[in-house]
Parts: sequence; structure tokens; C-alpha cells
Amino acid sequence: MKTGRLLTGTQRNWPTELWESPLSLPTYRRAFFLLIMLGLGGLASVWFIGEISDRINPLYDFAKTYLEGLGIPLFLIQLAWTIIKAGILLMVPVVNAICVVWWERKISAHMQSRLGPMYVGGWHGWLQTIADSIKLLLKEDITPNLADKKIHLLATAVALAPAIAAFAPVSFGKELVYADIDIGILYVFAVSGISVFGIIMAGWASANKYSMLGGLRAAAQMVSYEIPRTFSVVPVIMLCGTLNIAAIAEAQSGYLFGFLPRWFIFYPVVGQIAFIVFLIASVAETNRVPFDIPEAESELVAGFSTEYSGIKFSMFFLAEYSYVLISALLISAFFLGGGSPLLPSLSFIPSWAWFIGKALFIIFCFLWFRWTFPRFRVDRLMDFNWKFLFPLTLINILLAGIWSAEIKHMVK
Amino acid sequence: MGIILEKTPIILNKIPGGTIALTTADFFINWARKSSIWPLTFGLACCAIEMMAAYATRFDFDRFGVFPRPTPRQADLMLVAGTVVKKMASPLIRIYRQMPEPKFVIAMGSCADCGGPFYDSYSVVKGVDKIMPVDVYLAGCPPRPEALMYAVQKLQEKIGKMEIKENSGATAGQESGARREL
Amino acid sequence: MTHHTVEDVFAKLQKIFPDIKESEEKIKNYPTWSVSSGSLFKICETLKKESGFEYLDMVTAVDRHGKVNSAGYLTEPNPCVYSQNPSVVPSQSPAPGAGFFEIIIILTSFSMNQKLILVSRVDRTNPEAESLYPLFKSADWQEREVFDLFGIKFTGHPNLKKILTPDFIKGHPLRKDYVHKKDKFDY
Amino acid sequence: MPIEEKTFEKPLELDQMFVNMGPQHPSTHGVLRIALHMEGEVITKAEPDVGYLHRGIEKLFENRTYTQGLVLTDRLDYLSSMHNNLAYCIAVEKLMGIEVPARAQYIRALVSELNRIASHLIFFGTYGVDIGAFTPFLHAFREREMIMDLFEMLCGARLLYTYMRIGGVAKNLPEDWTAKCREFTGFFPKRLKEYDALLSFNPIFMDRTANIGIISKEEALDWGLSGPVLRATGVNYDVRKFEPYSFYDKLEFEIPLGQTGSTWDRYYCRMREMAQSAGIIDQCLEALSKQDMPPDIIAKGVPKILKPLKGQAYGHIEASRGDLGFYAVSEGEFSPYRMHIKAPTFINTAILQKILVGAKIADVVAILGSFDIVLGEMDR
Repeated sequence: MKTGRLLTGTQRNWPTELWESPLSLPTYRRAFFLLIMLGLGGLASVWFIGEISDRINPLYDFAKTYLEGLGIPLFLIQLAWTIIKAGILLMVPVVNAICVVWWERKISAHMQSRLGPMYVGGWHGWLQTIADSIKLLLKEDITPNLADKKIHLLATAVALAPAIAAFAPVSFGKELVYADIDIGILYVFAVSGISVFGIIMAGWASANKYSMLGGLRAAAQMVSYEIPRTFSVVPVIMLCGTLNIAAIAEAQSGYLFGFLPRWFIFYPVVGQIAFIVFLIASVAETNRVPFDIPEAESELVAGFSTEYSGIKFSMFFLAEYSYVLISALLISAFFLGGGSPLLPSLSFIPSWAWFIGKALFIIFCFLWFRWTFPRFRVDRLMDFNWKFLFPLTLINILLAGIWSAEIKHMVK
Repeated sequence: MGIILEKTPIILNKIPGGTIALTTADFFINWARKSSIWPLTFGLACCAIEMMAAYATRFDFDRFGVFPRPTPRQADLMLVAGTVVKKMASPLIRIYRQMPEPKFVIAMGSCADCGGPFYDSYSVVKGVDKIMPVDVYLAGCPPRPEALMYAVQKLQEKIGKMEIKENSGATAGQESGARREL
Repeated sequence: MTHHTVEDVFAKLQKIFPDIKESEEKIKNYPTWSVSSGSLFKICETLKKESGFEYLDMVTAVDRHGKVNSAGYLTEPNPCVYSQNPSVVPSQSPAPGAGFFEIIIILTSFSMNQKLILVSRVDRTNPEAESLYPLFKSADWQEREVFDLFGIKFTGHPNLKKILTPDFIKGHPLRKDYVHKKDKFDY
Repeated sequence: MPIEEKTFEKPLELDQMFVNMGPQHPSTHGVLRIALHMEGEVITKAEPDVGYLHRGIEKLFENRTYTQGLVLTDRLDYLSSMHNNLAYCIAVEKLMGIEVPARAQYIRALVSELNRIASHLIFFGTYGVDIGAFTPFLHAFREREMIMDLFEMLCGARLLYTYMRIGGVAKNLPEDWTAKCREFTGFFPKRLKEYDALLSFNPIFMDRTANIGIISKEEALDWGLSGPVLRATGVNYDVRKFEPYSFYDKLEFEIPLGQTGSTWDRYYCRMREMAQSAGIIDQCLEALSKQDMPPDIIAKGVPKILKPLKGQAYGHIEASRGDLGFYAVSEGEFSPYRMHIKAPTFINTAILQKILVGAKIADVVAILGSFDIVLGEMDR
């Protein structure tokens, strides 16, 4: 029989063996390679920062002596240095968002047997996010007629500014830290808590019911998940005796019995509970699936950002991804030993590479959750927080007390 | 950005060598615009299923940077995928007006082009170009996902020819391009 | 009490409602009864409560007015339909009041494994029928649809308003004498 | 310009809110509009508003010949157009008294089961998106593309097939089609296990769907539901068993039934139906490979010009969304005098106004998605 112009059986090949292999099931075979690629790409990009941080102090000293020789007062030089550091700090969220969004699209695509961006910029669509951001910059900026125009504008700033400011006590290398303050943990939690106001303002000012529901949900969710998130760090603080992020990371260096790193996640029971609660609460704080109810696409259209277009919308985007990075860096510092290597024999890899590498792995976990889980319902979300996570953290603090009073000196 | 885009060409044209700067700017702006076309998640009828298939695994629209957004405020492209009936026409116009400039419309499928198999129905708008300006018409009932990709490439060609000198696509002027008030 | 065949049900019903009779034009392979519009509700009630016809499949109507008026469409009449039959003139339309509406109701009994079709005539000048909504909730939208497309008023329906067509389309499109008036989208 | 004037019987209370969900909303599966009255996030009143895709198909049937009308049926339930074709053909065949040859009957059952799987796969994918999981959508579409390939080999179209003809089917199965189809049926049941792992038994998913949108048996019958929505409540009504057509009485399969009538039951009924459909396809392929049917006769006894005598007929089948019926009236002309489509989604959706009350706005999406509505069929 003639098949005419119709498709014949041999024209379409189904790679069923590939789809059936257990490695391509939810463990996502190709995503694993992407993880490696992500790690390598991330390391290459932070190499630059590491190099700067190694050379930055001699550079500063040299510049200082030179400029002092010219007769410029010291406070002006220090001011200029602060401004330069602030500039570098400002670049962090932008560069981070550009990279992470591209990774997210690539990783999610490979999890779903797709390819993701392929053409923009040539190699695997690596310029995709830059094209997106230029386009968003040039889009018309709409403020709805009924909106509260001042608050509508202010909300973006209130959401983004704390996200940038929260990076201040986070050290990106040995010397490249904007403000090395002793109460770093408190500062990060306090500042990042401000962002929720931006979201509530955005929800209210948009004069859109979906936005308002999104804002209300965000308020309820972020305020309540702040509590287990903070409480889950209390054991870390108790065991390390400091609030300085860098000091906490340093306190975890060394090895138990010569092979087990002294990372906090390896402390029996206390460490694991604290880590899991902090991870869950961090995902909730960053409004990502399965906790993305404030912007739940299928329910509230786009939640609080429904009425935001162009550059204002990208501000919220930037803030979200900044918090993802901050959470990853904090998890890396609190629970994964900061810059300490996994095995003593791996110590030839510089410490900043370990630090950023661990953070990148946590970012990958965030993306992985996002593309695997369905979304919680809003009341279940609250139940989960108040009836499960919150009591768990209190118990964990008790356990940490017992640990630090009774067991800590025995292990030493 | 609207003011900058509107005033810059006027100023630059007066400066010698300004046109070269304009052409370069055009190149980059158009590159960004055509590389990231975000359509609205919005399907009317049968063609919407082929549109979904185009986003999905085998065809993967994400390769071109086409990434659906749920709200019209963040969308660049309206894919009118399916029959536009009269009851739906005014919401459709409203959604079109909610989109920020520059915005583009692809009429996907015969129904959106001219009414298709429902050419004599009392309830169908005979072509979406009766209610809003259309950039690319795509024939087929329904068009295959490959055809939709071709339409998007045609739209990219069209975007590549835009010039900020003429304010094309970047001003509220296009809004009045809708044929008449309804 | 339950019956085992539709014939039993028919015999029993005929004693209560003498105007019920086997329809002349059967819907192929299904028992078709013709009932008067006045007793339609009562018959359905009896069928539901006593004979196990507890599931309403479909409510619709037919306009027995004559050939469809081609002015109800936007373009000239379909040549395939008309050119094959030269005796039919497209614009030929019967007298305004001629004919009647038929309301078609399909009921199902799961215990008897049987479908049953009731046909009831409604006057065309002032079409009214009793709503089946109190018996079967599934009549809710179907009756609204019949109201929208045919203009048959169902008395006792709690929410009888247009469902499918927009407000600016006047008239009832599925009536055979429907003439389409150009609106703001037709040009 | 207002979409439509909102008229309230009484003004809203201070803590009440009116939300228009749709017609453009990411998860109304097209252009359904639901007017929601809410207190906080809880729905106090829900009014589904349909008609945003009303194309007047029933009117158009009266201006088409019987063969032309077949094309319109595809556009009704565009996710399972084979079923629409089949129901229309059965109605017209009853009207004209045409017998369909055995080979065509098996092919009809075969393709309609394939289409059922394709349709349920779309349901599975979009339901995942409704609940917030995006990955199942792409996994489902990957398998659906295989069915699209099979249909493309069969009739050249990917979505709207017009493959059935009155009196049979358009053409015989191509040569290498059977092998390709067996490849699919061998592959597909294993994927169902993966779907279960990915979505069905995910704790978050079950938590969101298991206890909402509950419909009792009596309610389901009262509201005239059909299809998986009815069977999830435990009522065993499937036209394939109730009134077998297309040799379904010669094929062995089970009807998956739910117990509680919850959203999850509706979801899982469809998942189990897919496994049954794969079994039916295997049986059909087996039957078609036997040599007792003349291989070339796929339609017979059909006149060149279809002109049924005066009469009426009602043909109905079990489509993927429920009991789809075509009620045809002939006056002895070239076109039907009246063609009514008994659309299952239209009747199923009416119950939304009852069961949405008391749900949360997140549940609206979950409940609405579980009805698997297709607006083309609902509005016609």
C-alpha cells in the first residue's frame, strides 16, 4: 500500500530505551551532567573574584600609599574604597541573577528531556538572560490607572534594596567582604526580613485582586517561615559561640577521627534537623516551589507581580534570585563548613572555591525542588510551619543544649 | 525608557555620525527583542493544544528564548491560538491593551486568520485582524508546531527591521493602529 | 416497585396519563414516547420515583418550522447543500407562525439498562414548558441553553438567562427563521 | 471598557471580594470564566460563565452536507477528535441504516482508545501544571507525541483527524503501523508507573487533591455527570459496557471506579483508564492481525451522496470526557435538519457552582482541572 506523503514508521525514531533507563527517571541523568557543567562554570566565574580578593589588599595598600603621597586625606581614600566595594557588591545580585536564571532554564529543560535556550549568543544560549534583561529594560513601563502610583514604584525598591544590603556581611573571599560585622547573622535575617514589605506594597498598590491575594499570602508565609528559619540557626550559634558568619564557617574546619569533616551537618541529629529545617524555610523565604504560593502561576496569575511590567518586574526577579544566592551562601557557611574541604587530601583546592561550590550545589537543589514538586496549599503551608517545623526547631534547640553541655567535651 | 527612546533619535540625528550610533543601537535593541519573545499563556481553542505541544518536549520553544508568561503585563507576543468568538472579542481587546509596548500578535490558525471552518457562523469574529493589528498570519487548521516556529522566525525577521528612528513598535502610536474603537 | 421492561412502565403510565403514546417517528432503536407538554414534568417525576429513571441524559429542542433560513448565516448558502437539490430555494421561508417546537428528553435507567426518549410539543408563538430542574439538576444548564438558542421559557427554572451567546446577539440562533443582524464585529 | 457588567443582587460586604477568574487565566483550560465571591480565600459563591468559545456549530450543521459536517465534529472536543468523529458517524449510520465492516469496527475502537490515552495524557500534564508541578506536563507530552506520530502515519494530521467516515474509516492501517503501535503499547504501561512516582502518590499532591471537591453518588446522578467524573463517585456507567458499539463487547477490559468522588479519585480514574486503553489497543491489534477479515474493506454500502430518509437517531459513545451523544434529525435533505451534541463537559461543569462553594482559591484550580474541561465541546 502506498503511504503517500504521510509519515512512515521509519521516519520517526523513538528513543524508548533512553527514556526507559532508570537514570533518566526522576534522578535526571542529564541534569547530573548539567550539575557538573554548572559547577565548572561557576568555579570559573568565581575564580575571577578569588583572584581579586587575593590581590586586592596589596593593591589597596599600594594605592593608599601612592595617593597619600599626593596629599589626599586618608578618609577620602577610605571613602572611595568603600564606594568601590559597594559597587562590586551591587554587581553581585545582577551577575548572580543572570547566571542562575540561565542555569535554571537549562537544568529544568534537561530534567524534562528538552534542551532549553540554544540559539541566543551561539553556545547553548548563554546570552539568553542578557537579551531578556535588555528587552525588559526597553519595555514600556505600565502603571495601572487605579494603582497607588508612588507605592507601586516604591515597592520594587523596597523589595530589591534589602536583597542587596543583605550581602554586606557575606564574604566572597578572604578580604572581599563589605562589612565584617560581629553580628552578621542577626544583620542578614533582619535586613532580608524587610523585603516582605516590598511584596505587600506591590500587592496592595497594584489595584488588582490577584496581586492583593498574592501580597497577603506573601505576608503570612514569609513572616511565619522567618521563625523556624531563625530558630534553626540557634543550635549553630550555641555550638560555635559567635554570630559572625565567617567565624562560624571557620569553627567548622578540621576533622573528627581524621576523616569526618567537622561540618555542622555531620553532627548527629541536631545538625541534620537544623539543616533540613533551614533548607525548607529558606525555600519558603525565597518564594520558590513548593512554597511559591505568593506568585502561584496557576492560581493567582503572577501573584504580587501581576501588574508589573518591564524593568520593575525584573527588580522582583533580581530580588528573588539574590535571596536564593544568600540562602545558599548561608547554608554553605552554617552547615557545610564554609570553605573547608570535604577530605583532607582535597585541601589543594582553594577555600573560596569550596565555599562557592557548596553554595552552587545548594542553588542546584533549589532548582531541583522547583521542577519536581507540586505546590502546597496556603493553609497546609501554615500548618506545616506552625505544627511541624516550629516545634521541631524548639526541640532541636533543647537537643543542642544537651549536646553542648554534656557531649561536646567528650568528642573533643 | 519611553522618553529616552523617543528623544534620543531626534538628538542623535542632528549630531554628525549619530546615525551610525543609531544603527548600532538598533542592532542591539532588535537583537534583544527578537531573542526573548515572551508570549502570553493564553489559548482559545484547538490551536492552543498545538501551541502547548510547541512549548513541550519535542519542539521546545525555549530554544528560541520563547518563554510563556501568565500575565499580559510581562508579555511581548500574543498568540491568538484559536477561534475568536464575539463574546471573547472584548476581553481579547482588553488583554491586548494591557500588554506593554512593543507588542506583537501572531494570528495562529485559520480561525484567527479569517474565520476558518466557521466562516458563516453568527457567533465567530471572522479574523482577529478585525479587532487588533496582526504581525504574522499563520495558516493551517491547526498549524503544526513547526509552522508556529516558522511564524516566530518570521516575526523575528520583522523585529530585526525595526528602527528606533521611526519609533516603530516602541510608542503608543501602535495602539491607535487598532482599526477602530469597539 | 420496579419494572423489568419499558413496556411494563409504559402500560402503567398510560393508566395515569392517558395522553402518553408511542411516538410515530421513533428515534432509532430507542423507545420513544410522545407526551403533552403539560404532563411532561409529572411523567418525569413518576418515571424517576417509581421506575428508576434517575439519570437525565439530555434536554434539547427541535424547531419544526421548515427549511432553515439562510439569512441566519453570514455568507450565501452552502452550494453543496443547495445546488444538489434544485427544488429547494434557499430563501424560501414558511409562514411565521407555522410549526411547533419539540422538546426532546432522554432518560436513563441503570437498573433496567435502558434509555428512554420523551418527545413533547410546544407551541411556537409563545413557547413555554415546565422546568425539570426540581427533578434533575442536570437540566439546569441544558434548559438555559435551550432558552438561549430556541427561546423556550422554562417555568420554575431558578436562573433562566442566556448562557452561550453574548448579550448583543438578539434573537435565538437555532430557530429556523433566525435572521442575523450585523453587529459591531461583522464588517 | 467593562467586559460585562457585574450585577449584584445586593452590595458586597466589607470583607467580601469579587474575583473574575478568566476568561484569560493560566489555568482555566481555555476561556472559561468563573465569577467568584470570596471571603478572604474562601469561596462563598461561584458562577461559571461559559460561551466564550461558542461557535454556533449546531447551527452550522444545518448548512453543511453530512460529509462536510464531519469536519465540524473534529473541532468540538479537540483533544479527542476521533471520539467526536465516531459518535457523529454512529448517529448518521443509525439514521441511514448502514452496517460497518468488521475491520473498520476494530480500527475505530483502536484509534479511539489511542486517542483516549492522548487526551488523558494532556489532562495529566495540565493537571500537574495546575497543581504547580511543571515537569509532568513535559513528560506527558513526550509520550503524547508518540501517539501523534501514529495518527500522523494513519491520516496525516496531528490534532484534528477527520479519519472516520460514515460507513467506515478513511483508509486502512499503513503497512508498518502495527509494529509501531506495538512498540508504543509495549512502552507505555511502564511510563504509567513513572507518572505515579512523579505525581500521583506525591504526598503534597495527595494532600492537595484527596479531600476536596467531593461528589456523592446521588449528587453525581442528579447533576447528570458522566465519564471519569461520574465513575470516580463509584457509579458504574460506561457506554462501552452499557450499550456496546464498535465491537467493544468483543474486547475485554475493566471499568476503573473511584470510591469517594474526590478530586484525586477523578484524577486516578483517568490514570487507570489509560492502562485499560493500552490493553484494548493490544487486543484490537491482535484481532486485526488475524486473516478472517477482508483487508481492504474498510467501508461498504455507503451511497456516494448521503441523503438519509426522514427520521431521527441518537448515537452516543464513551468519549474521554464522558457520554458524548449526537442527536440527528433528517428531513430527507442533503443536510441534517437538526444536529444536537450532547456534550459531557457542558453538563459536568454545571456542578462546579455547587462544589466550589466553601473551597479555597487554590482548590478552585485543582477542582476545575480534575473535570478536564474542553471549551470547544462545552460551548459548541
